[in-house]
Amino acid sequence: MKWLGLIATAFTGILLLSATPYFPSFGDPNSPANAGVNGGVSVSQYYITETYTDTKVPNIVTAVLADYRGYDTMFETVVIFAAGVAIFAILRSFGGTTIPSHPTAIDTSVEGDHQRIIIGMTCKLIIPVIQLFALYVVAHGHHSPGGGFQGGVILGASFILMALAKELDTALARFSEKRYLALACVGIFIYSGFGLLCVALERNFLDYGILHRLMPATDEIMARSHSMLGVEVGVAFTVTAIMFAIYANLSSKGRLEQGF
Amino acid sequence: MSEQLPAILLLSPLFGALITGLVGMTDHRRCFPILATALTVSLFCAISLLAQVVKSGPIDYFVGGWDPQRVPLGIGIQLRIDGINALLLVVITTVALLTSIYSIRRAGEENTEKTPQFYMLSQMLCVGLLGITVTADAFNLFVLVEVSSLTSYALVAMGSKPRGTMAAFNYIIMGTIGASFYLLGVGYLYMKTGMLNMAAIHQILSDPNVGHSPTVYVAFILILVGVWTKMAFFPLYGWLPNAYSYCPSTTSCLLAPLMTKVSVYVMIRVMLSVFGSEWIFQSLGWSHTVVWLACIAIVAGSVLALAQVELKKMLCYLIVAEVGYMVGGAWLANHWGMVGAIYHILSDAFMTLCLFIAANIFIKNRRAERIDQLEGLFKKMPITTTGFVIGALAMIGVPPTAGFFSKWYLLRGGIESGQWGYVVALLISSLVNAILFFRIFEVAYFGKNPVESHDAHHDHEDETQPSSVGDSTLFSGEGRPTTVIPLLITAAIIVLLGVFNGPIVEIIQQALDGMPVVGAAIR
Amino acid sequence: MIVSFDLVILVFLIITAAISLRVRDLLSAAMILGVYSFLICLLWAEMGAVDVAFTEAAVGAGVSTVFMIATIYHTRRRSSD
Amino acid sequence: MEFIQNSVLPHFNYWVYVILMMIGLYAMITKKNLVKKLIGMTIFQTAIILFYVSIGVKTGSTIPILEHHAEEHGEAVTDTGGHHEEAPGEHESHDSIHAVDPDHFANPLPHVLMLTAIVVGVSTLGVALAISQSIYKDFGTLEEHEILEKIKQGGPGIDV
Amino acid sequence: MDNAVHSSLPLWACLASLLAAPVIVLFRREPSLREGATFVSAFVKLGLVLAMLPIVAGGKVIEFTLIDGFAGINAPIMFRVDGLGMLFALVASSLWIVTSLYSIGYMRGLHEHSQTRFFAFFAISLSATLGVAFAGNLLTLYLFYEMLSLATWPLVTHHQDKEARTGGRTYLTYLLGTSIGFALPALIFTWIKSGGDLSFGGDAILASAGLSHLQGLVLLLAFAFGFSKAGMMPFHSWLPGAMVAPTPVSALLHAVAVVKVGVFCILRVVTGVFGVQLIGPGGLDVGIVLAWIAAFTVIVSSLIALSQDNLKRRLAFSTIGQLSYIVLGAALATKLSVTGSILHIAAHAVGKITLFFCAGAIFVATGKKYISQMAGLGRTMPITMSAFFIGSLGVIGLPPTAGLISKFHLVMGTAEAGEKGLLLVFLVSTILNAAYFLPVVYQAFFPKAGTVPEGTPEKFSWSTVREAPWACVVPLSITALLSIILFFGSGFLRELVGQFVSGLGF
Repeated sequence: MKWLGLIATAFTGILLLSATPYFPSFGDPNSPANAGVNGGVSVSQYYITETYTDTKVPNIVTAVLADYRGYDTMFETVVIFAAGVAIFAILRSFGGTTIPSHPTAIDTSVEGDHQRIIIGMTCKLIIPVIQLFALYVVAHGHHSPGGGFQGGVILGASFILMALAKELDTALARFSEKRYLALACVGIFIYSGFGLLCVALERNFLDYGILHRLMPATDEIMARSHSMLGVEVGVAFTVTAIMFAIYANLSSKGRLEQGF
Repeated sequence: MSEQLPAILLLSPLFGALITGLVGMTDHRRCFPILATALTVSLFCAISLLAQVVKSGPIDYFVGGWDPQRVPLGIGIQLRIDGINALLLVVITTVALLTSIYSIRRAGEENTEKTPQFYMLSQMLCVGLLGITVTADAFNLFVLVEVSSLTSYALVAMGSKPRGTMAAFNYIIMGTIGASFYLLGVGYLYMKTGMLNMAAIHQILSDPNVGHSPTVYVAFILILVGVWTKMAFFPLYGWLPNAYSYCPSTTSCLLAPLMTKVSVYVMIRVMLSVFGSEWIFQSLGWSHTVVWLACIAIVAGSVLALAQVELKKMLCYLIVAEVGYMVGGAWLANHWGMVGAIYHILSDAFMTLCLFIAANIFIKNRRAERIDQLEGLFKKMPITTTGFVIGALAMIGVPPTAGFFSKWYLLRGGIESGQWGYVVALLISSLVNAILFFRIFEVAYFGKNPVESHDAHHDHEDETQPSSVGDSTLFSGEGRPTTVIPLLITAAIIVLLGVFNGPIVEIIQQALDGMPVVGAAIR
Repeated sequence: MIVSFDLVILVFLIITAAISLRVRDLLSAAMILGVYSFLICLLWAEMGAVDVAFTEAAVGAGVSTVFMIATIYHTRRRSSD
Repeated sequence: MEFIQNSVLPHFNYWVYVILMMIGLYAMITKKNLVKKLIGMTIFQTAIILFYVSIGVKTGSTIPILEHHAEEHGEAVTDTGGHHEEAPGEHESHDSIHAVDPDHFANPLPHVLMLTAIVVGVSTLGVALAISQSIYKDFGTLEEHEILEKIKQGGPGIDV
Repeated sequence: MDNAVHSSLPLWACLASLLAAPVIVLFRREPSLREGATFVSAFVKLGLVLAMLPIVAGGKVIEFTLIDGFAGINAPIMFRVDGLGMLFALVASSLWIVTSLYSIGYMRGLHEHSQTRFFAFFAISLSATLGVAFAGNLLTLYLFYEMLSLATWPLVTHHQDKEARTGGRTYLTYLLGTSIGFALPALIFTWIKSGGDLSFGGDAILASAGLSHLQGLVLLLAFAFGFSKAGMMPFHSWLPGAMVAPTPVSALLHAVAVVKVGVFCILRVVTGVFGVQLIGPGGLDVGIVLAWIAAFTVIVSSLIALSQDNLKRRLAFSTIGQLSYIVLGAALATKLSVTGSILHIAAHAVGKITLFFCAGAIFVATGKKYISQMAGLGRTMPITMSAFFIGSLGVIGLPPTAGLISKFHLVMGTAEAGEKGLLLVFLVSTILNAAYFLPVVYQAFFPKAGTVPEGTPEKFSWSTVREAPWACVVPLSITALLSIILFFGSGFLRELVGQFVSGLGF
């Protein structure tokens, strides 16, 4: 196996390296990817120059992510959702042996309790800030780095932190299994719902422009911008829920009680 | 509304999955109606798309309204439905629907608490597969491949068999390598062309300055190896047999017919609409090498199948051989080879489904995992075995089943391109299939240890009295109607697909007119 | 883009990747993988890919390390290779 | 030396990505511990992401966010709300767009793609970790050779 | 085609027995009704075939396209009834009636198991046979050919014991192996060479395809070995292997359906695919190779038959030899030899079925399988042994049986082709035929002292007659008579065949 692996790896490596000299130079602004082939249309140049006209969103990445390639992003969210469902399907075990609800393995000592208190207090202080920041990241994705994914992961991480600092049950009390699974579904519902609304208004799927009919005082361009925020929120819901779901299942072997 | 069908096609199972997630959590019995509705809507969409395509040519759908009239091509994501993938859509939805009927009670038995999750995953798998089939964007294809892969990892790992989980892990590793290679290949293409839309890439690659760059060659190799890993082409097949034979039966019915076939379609799609057959067959000139690889795959798959004692394992190795058929056919570098490969995708999906359903019924009802445990099945389960026999005959290639005609087209392609090795491999594999399945028929018909001499039983069953196989006992060994009916429908489809292969091949040819297969330049 | 910065990070990337695969203690390996993720996140930020860097920081260095540790906690910490 | 100058230096990022990727691939194929395999997988995937991001780099460019640029033209981008001076707003932004120099910003497309890839990566990792936990439950080990040994022997609950 | 009549009669003739199969299964508890269904469908079938006879005899062909959808293959599933097909269908459907009668007697006499299955698959096999007879193109022919192979497998392995299993294995291995391995590629090659045309109507498919000599030879041999039901050496051993089947099945295999389908296919290939001009010396001159292979088979199989003590095995090897006559005649591709070949299908069918019925009747009545045990049998089973004698005459080709007519044509055809060596083969093989059949008859009626088994009466008298059940004896008498009738009434058959042969363009 070792030799086979080495040969396969070496072979692949040589193959990849053999093409490297023919690459455009690193950082070349005129490479085909950056500037198109032989002065033809370049997708990326279009994005840089026209995004603002099309969508009024300054963060090009967000605009491309949620509008131009919004279809990709929707399925990316579906991938996350699928991962959540998958982990539930693989790991979740119901009933079975119930473990005593108090941790015995790690910290019964007084010293442990002290640590717990310190960690607990710190987290109490820090978690609201993290969550606030997460919401900011989601909401401000149009203007600064960030968006639904990043915000969602951070929000999910705040719950993970809660579970780490106290106990899984504490976090689950706030964000129970039913809730997070529902939230994950709702997230994708929001995303695809935006798309479906467009279909209902006789435009193509995810063609947000038409939604200006439903949004007061917006034109097509602003409708795109607002809808992007909407789908980002949807993404954030799903990501938050699933990140926590994955953690909750992994840390408790799928029992969802008394994780570490 | 009819121009929105491509979106509805995909959204229907997606919403089905979400609603299952919300509603099914509390009541497991509501899962199946949701699934059936979602898939029926999808099937309806697929059929009407096919009708539209046949009537008025390929359909282009631009998600987000970024169509080339407004913006340059490739800004948004394009979906493209031509005759070939319209057919595939119908096949995917039909197979999924049939499997869902099969799973009505099986899913509940196999994953008692996780029935809704099973249904959600299988619907998302359909979303992924349908999406792969319709998309015309190289990167979007990767995302959808991941949707289908992740769900299939989970579906494989859901089973209670320890070996199944281990197989799922190997599947994840191989699947990730495959998908990553594909992604890397797309990256190489993007680096050279600046485009992700398949048609746009194709246009740029037709410029020899770009098309003959080593980067593009490496990109092609990467994509090819990636897709081959996903479809279990011969040296990269290692993950498949365990994953498909130790997973829950409903999963195997869903994955075995669809996953590899869709991967083969991806290869064909990449070959025809991204690189173009001219580039592949004329400037690359590897068709001989790949066809030889395919021959090895066919022969190796058949021989390995011959060595198996477990029924499902044997079927899995047959899939490996069948993949060889399709890869070889697609690389024969002529029209008929391609037609044969595409037609084989369709027919093989149903053949595999038929055999897997039957095998699963055998395993469930008679605990017969090994071939030698199948004794006397013809008597005990006549209907199920009939279905099995039809699937097996199709696999062997007996007319008028679909398997015969796909082999016919493939052979024609092989003879026309002078790839005699491929022709011989195909015939050998047909013969091996015949041996394989008649070995099973024999066991099922005679029993394991037949009576020594035929004088012994002349009196053991007097026909003047009611035969031992009376009405009351005839069907008692059968599986449930929900498992037998899909089997019979599949068997009927196999025959119908064979008998009426004309219109289907016509559609395929019509679609290939748009992207003709140009043969190799020098022979 | 600062080439020297780039180069330094790239060298460190290779080192951390190699170490995290060499170390037999899986917990350390996971931690070093976190370092690796963080380094690569720096690299991307420096390349102008702020969104990717942000995501990698949150996902790669953060959440996936936690996932990995959660698994290691419930399985075995020692690895044979 | 010349080789290095012509082939390696202009592409050093690509060389490093290949090295990282091969490290990951080698680990995925040869490591016996399943978690180690997954670490290899993570490295493998990040290497590909590194490759993509490298494509989009332009010397002398900045991050692909137009904010400061729009402000130059006096159009507050944050002013997205219900103001309905559509025509002038449109006009304004048009002016500003024409001033956008594509070379001034990094290529955003690879970034978008890689966001997706990162997310896919973490999803795969999560599922893989879940499967390894379930393997540990069944086999009591995460070492591949030990698992194969147990499968061969056919321990309790493992059908051969 | 101007002389084509469109009618769905061929389809119904073909379906008559297929539709009977479910009815047979339905009546599995009522043996009488079940066998009634067999008979009804057999008569319906014969009636339908006879209804087509006047049209075909009038020099027309009946065409019917069942499925016109195989766009890619450009070959519909279609029926086309011409003189050759008609003759074969006539033989098959009329002998089915007799065989049904006989099998009822045989199966009931031996209390065989699974009779329902037996009759059902018997009916399906007949459908496939008629499908082959009426096939309007090569694809349809191949389709029904394969269907026949599969439908007869349960019949061959009827006993479901070890021997049957081995026999069944050999049977399928040879038949499927050769048809997939040789016939299918040959079929596709033909299709490509002819530009997608596979139909038998009009000119021969490959008449203007511009084959080279080598291509033609390989293709012809691929077809001849591919349709291995014709029993050409070296792909003959399935036939003796299949002797494990009950006797009615052997009769079906040897006389009605299977082997005749094989030679029929070869005749079709020669006349319809290549065309007699192409086969003969005027064309590619490939027929002669096939003719010599057939001649080799004739001699060798006759020699083997001579050494067999098991009556059924002896008959089996005799069949192999006789089939090769037909192939030989076809391969020579002269007007007389092709006529002789076609006539020999009928003549041999009638003769060989008689012989098998006799063998079966002997087994039912006495349980004897070996020739050495049969001395003096004429005293107890005079009717059977007389029929056996007539059957032997038919196979050897002596008057007053139909065998003479066909053999005469064959010999004349060979002479016409000027192949002196092959004439010698005919001479030698006829002597060998006589040598392996006549001693059986002689022994039965005039046993040498000491060879007679115990229990055989010293002298013949009606009181000692212990014949098989009437259901066995009647059919064999009928077929024996038929053999004689065909001799005297051969004019009609010759006319039918002549119609067909004259259309081949000699």
